[in-house]
Amino acid sequence: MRFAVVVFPGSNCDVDCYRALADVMGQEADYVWHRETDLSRYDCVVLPGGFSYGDYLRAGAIAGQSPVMEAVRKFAARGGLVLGICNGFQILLEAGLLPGAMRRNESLRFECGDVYLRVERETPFTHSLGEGDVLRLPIAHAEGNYFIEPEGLEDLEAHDQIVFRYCDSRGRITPAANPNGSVANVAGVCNRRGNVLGMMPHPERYVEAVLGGEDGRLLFGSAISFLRGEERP
Amino acid sequence: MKAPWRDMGLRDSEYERICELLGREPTWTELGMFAVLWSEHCAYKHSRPVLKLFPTEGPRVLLGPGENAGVVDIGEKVAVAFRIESHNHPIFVEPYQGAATGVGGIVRDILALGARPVALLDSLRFGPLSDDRSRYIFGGVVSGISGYGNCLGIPTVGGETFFHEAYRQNPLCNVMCVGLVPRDRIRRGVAAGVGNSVMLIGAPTGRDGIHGATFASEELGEDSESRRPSVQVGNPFLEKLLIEACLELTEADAVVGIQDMGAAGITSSCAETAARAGTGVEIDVERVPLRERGMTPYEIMLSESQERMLVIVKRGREDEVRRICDKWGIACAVIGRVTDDGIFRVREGDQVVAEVPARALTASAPVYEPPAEEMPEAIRAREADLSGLPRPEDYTAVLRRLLSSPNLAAKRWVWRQYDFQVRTSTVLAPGADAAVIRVPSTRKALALATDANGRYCYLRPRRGGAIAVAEAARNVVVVGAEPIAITNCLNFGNPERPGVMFQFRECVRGMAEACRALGTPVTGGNVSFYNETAGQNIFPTPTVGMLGLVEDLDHVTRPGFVSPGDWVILLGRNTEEIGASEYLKVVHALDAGEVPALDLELEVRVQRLCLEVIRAGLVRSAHDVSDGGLAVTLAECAFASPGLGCRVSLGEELPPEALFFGEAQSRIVVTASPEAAREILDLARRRGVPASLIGEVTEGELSLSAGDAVIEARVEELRELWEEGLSWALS
Amino acid sequence: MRIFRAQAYVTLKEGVLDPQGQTVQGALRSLGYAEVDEVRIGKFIEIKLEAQDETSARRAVEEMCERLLANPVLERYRVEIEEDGA
Amino acid sequence: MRIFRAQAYVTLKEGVLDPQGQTVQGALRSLGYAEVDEVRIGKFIEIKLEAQDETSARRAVEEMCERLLANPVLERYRVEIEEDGA
Ligand SMILES: Nc1ncnc2c1ncn2[C@@H]1O[C@H](COP(=O)(O)OP(=O)(O)O)[C@@H](O)[C@H]1O
Ligand SMILES: [Mg+2]
Repeated sequence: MRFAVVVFPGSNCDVDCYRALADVMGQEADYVWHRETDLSRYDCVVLPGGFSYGDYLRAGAIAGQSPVMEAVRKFAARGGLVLGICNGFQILLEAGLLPGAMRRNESLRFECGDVYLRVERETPFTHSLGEGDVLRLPIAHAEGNYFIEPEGLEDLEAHDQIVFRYCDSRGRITPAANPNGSVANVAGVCNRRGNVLGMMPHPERYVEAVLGGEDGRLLFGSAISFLRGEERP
Repeated sequence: MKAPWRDMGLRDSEYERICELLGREPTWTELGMFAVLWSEHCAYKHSRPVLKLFPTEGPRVLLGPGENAGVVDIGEKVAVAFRIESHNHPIFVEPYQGAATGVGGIVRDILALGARPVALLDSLRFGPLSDDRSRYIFGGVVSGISGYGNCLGIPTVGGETFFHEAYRQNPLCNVMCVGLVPRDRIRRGVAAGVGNSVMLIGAPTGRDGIHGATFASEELGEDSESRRPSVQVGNPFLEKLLIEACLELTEADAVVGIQDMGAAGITSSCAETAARAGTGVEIDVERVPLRERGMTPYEIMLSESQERMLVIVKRGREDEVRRICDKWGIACAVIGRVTDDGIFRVREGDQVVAEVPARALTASAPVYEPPAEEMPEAIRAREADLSGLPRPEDYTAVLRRLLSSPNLAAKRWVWRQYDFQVRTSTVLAPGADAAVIRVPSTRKALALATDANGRYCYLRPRRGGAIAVAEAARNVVVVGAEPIAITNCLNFGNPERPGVMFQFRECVRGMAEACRALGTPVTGGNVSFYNETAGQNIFPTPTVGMLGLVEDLDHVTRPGFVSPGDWVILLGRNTEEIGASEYLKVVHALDAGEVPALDLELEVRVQRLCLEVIRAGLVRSAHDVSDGGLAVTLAECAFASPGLGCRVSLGEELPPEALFFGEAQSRIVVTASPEAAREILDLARRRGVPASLIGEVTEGELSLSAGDAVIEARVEELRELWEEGLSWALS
Repeated sequence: MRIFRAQAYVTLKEGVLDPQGQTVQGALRSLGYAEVDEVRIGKFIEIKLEAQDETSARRAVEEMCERLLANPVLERYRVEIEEDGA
Repeated sequence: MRIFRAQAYVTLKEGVLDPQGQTVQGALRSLGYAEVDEVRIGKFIEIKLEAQDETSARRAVEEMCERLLANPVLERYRVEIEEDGA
């Protein structure tokens, strides 16, 4: 499969995503500059984490307006897989490709550390996982406090768009497991069609045991398996 | 105006020397240039003779002191560039920006060598958290490092955080940066090749950070408010772009030299590159991109605007540089050229505003060797009679108090704010004795730690300096690395005071001795003097930045216990030393007593043995004994492994408080399976290293005994005190 | 063309929790300002721009707010304009 | 006691670098707003508080700015007050 890793000025997890996809998962991957307008040769587009445009004004706001986002919109409309991680998620929100917005973490501090996520539904990125599965992945963000108005939340739930929620190690959704104050412990959401996913935790960081975990492979593996047309396990 | 040089911080004798060197009186701009480059910060006037004591050579050293950063060879065609630098004064004025720009500055030093910055560490000292202002500075500094470092995508993987009254008016912020560079791509800050272009890239120049005193003068003249110098504000986004652009530039063969711009901006970077290459440089201030209107040549030359680099480019190939800068959206301009006359000439259009030999600026500052004499109060504190101190009644209660005290409590509150995983290379994150960063495409890894104990250095500077090096080395050894080189940041008070000069000289002497014994040359560093307010000087704080090399990722060892039934072995020996300890501070509010002895020969043997048994695969966990003593060390081993504790017995020959809380040096706790433990003990005997079986790993409880004295508690209960201690102190 | 100075005030919408404001409120109270009932923190963006007249300057700045300066999910904005040097 | 609403505008001092403003200016230009000459970004703090009268409300808020809301080495501030419900 062929992956595009989009590079915005200020992206800093681009290299990590590339390594995870190319070196660990053995896929073809290219860096794609933020001015690119054609993504048609890819199977999946990854918007990596980092601080695009310094996160000035609001995280992801300026990058959300960059030329490549038009291409991402078209790519998604045709059913291509789009994964926004951390800053990439913020960019998808700012570009209006996903509903909601991010506020500063409730602690007002940057938070780096492991969280547990419960898989809430099937998407191409959770293709090989089951509902209720629990993953351990790291977060690293200052603006990951997901917000949406109550009606919006109802709508998200009605359309089953919440893909991951923060939970404890046993999969229970508790306030203590919420690292940033996100509404309803939301850690990741998708569009109605399910092909565009935004998530705050970093799967690309846990793809090798030596780095502290391997649960990230399950996500990338799912996308690859989905793209290959394999059955869900 | 009378003697304007005095307002710029120059002595009359220094002014005379400048006149002599030039054969005339300096122009206003020249005077400003001399004033900054001959400042203590840039010229090391009080420290140079003492710094000569450091060993600086070794088989791995590729570039030593004098360059933007030290560079050592780690094999497989890879070199490591690393350096530590202070930003102490700025954080007192503006904690967030002061710390942020401190990160920015040291990163550019590493960049100047063509290295990719891969890790940051921060060594911090503040006043007590009971003090409002200290709390404010602490919070601001941590978020400044977080805000700037995280944005750059460089993981902050380690450091130290220490609170003490001695730092109330002079908090310290030392930041270390480590970079990787292919051996054959190392760059230097040289203005080589007559006729080549001098280019300035990055941020436009503004009035940031120009020495305040000089602005009071008439020559600067008319309007006021808009000309006042301002605090430097960092732009991490621009720095990130600058990093990427510079790394692309180092690949371009059009680039001859790269130099960062730190203190004294254009003046120091041009003078240094010319002096290193033995050339001259001529620039035109009218070609410098400016952020503010109406800047004088003086201001342009002295501006310390952040996020700028100087690049020396082969003549006619400037477009290659422009193309790369354009791609990353950063400004660049040709501001001058390399000449052959050794002169640093500054023009403003047709007019020459400064014309001085480059070496006069960089290498001709006077050197001072003021008198040094030990402070009587330090002697008194060291010799204080501690024999009458009451014995604790409840040792468990003492341990609880120690674990939740800000200096011994977990620093998670700090490092949770740092992105310590970006670049997916962090094998050991903050929380271990040293951080471990893997080296891509090899089995190797770097182990990194910073260390300094201001109280030790205050009470007995020479030993304190040696211990800083020894402890930093021990910290990298226990994670499975060989200590290979150090950088250092020497934070002291006012060197014109004999007591401070004594501390300085003795600390350096002690560090040098330890470096020789441990085989870790000093590849660079930084001196920060004048950490003095209202006659109150800081504790002498020589921060050591240690670089260790892990030969194989399989050797990486963690502090946490691994499995119940494992044996707990102490390498090194317990002694009756309680002086200068955190225990005395927390329980008796004393900064007093004799500093623990350091036998360098024993230290080396303990470390070698530890590394040997780790590499042989015999060790399950390893942790060195430091602040808080053996009880705190064992508790930390338990905290690092949910569910486990230990049962340890320390004999009855020594007083329990010394056994539990004394900070005797050269000790390491390792655990191993019983069979492996026997081998370790056997090897220790053969190598002549004291080692003893002190207990075993258990489940759930921490149980320590020294004769009749016991410490007994559930690990989970202690863990909470330790994890939350810092947050409690903050709220 | 004339030169205008626009002020865009971007604030959180009514009903959106403002953790930063709350923290500042807490800090003010602990400094002894018990009289403080509520604190909300917003952004204040000053834009210097050229335009034909005030109406078109306002229109341009409002459009900038819609497109970039404010996020409608969370925030609302208000624009003030004055002519430079006026 | 009466209730007042204070607005504190905290902006960077003249000459202090405003990376955020610069970057936003660049973004606005690349969105096609070539007419934008300068962008500076500051904070806008709304405080609801009780006080005897307007003068003492103003005095309190100015003091809060000095002590907490603004850092005088980088920023300056301006306070506006109005009575609530007035
Ligand atoms: N300011 C800081 N930044 C990052 N990590 C820190 C900081 N302060 C402490 N740490 C981490 O906390 C752990 C304990 O620090 P410390 O008690 O100084 O260790 P040691 O006694 O082994 O030298 C280390 O892993 C250290 O890197
Ligand atoms: Mg240690």
